[in-house]
Amino acid sequence: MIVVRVQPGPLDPAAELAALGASGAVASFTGHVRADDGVRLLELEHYPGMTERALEELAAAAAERWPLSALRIVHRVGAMQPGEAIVFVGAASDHRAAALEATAYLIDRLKTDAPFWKRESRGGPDAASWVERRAADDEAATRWD
Amino acid sequence: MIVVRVQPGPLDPAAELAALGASGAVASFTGHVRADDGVRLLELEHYPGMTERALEELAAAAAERWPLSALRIVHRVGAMQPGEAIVFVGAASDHRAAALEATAYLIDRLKTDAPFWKRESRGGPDAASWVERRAADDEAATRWD
Amino acid sequence: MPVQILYFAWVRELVGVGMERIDLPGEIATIAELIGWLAARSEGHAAAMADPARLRAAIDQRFVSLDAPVAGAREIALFPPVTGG
Amino acid sequence: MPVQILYFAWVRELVGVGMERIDLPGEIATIAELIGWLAARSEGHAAAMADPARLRAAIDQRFVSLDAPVAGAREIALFPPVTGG
Repeated sequence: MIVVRVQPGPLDPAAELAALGASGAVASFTGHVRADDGVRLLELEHYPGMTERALEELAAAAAERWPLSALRIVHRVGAMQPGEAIVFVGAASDHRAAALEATAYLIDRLKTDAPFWKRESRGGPDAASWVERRAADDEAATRWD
Repeated sequence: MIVVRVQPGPLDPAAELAALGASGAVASFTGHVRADDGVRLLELEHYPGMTERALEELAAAAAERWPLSALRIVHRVGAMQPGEAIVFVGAASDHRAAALEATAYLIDRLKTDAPFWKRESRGGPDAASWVERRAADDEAATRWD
Repeated sequence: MPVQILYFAWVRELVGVGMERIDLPGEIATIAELIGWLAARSEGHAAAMADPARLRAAIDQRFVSLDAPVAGAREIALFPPVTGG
Repeated sequence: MPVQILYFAWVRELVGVGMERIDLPGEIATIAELIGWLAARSEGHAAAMADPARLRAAIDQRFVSLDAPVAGAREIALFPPVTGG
């Protein structure tokens, strides 16, 4: 079962993991707002409509590539505090490698293929800045080409 | 923080995931008793003392190899029903690739480096059989050499 | 042809609006030409479009390269490289 | 020297016990030689040790190959290839 969700409210990775079910192999990845570099607030802007479409296409591509029994992509948007979960991806399969690889694929590709933009605030009036894209993310995504 | 646990009671993957904390990147793998091939009961035998040592060494090797902020290995022993979780491994890091790779490493190596043995019962008096080792597991483990 | 143009992130902030509906002159063939044409609309547009190498685009909610043709587009979005996940 | 010998999984079932304390004769130098020697102890031992290629071993709770020397071992375990995870 494929579930794709974009939500402004809190994301509970434990609940998402449980929702992936009890297949032989279940893998997951959760991204949290990092608290270690002075960020006080993270805002996630997205492109409504295109976001859902991009995530659904990503999910379908993973389900095509690996034999999966369940797949979830949940991405938060809006304002978040350090330590809060931004994104959860997970895959369930009868096969360990399929679950692990699909999970890595989903998070690597999500970072290049879905229209999200992060803005960080470190406090102070002019301290909000848009996060720059990292070349390492492009490299991680292209290894699945 | 490294946590290694071998337990006869139920394993809750969602709680284990939550216990890994809120680092930038948190990855996990859960193995469940497969329900699709007629198995009614799975028994997990282990080598008390050596098991804990082997898992602790595995955890230490992963923590040496990747920059991790947390790592958990929890393995059940004893009798289990289909759908129940057998094993949970997870890793937290500031770096996505480190969390994902460490998780794959932990489960691949656990399957070859820790003294556990599975016996499946499919019902009937003589139907319990020891699971045979799969060559694919050896291959998966050696890719980390 | 009337086209809906969407802006996101700092492109939106510089332009000053998230969306505008525009009648594109027929001579604009590609996203790159659209970017050049939009730059003349206001100071904000000029600032947002100053360095096309920093821009990415989507047509009808699919990523396209800057040399993609705009003919037939109903919705065109301009934005910085994405940074989700 | 008295050594504790442990058996697991079907090796344990065939031998009939999970552990025995044995005084090893000094001429037994390796795990492989131990396996051959144990095979003579009972029908169950013989069945468990019949095919050494199916056996794995640990000395003092560390995996070793079948040609590992047993000198100084306090605890030796014999078992099938592991199948956890």
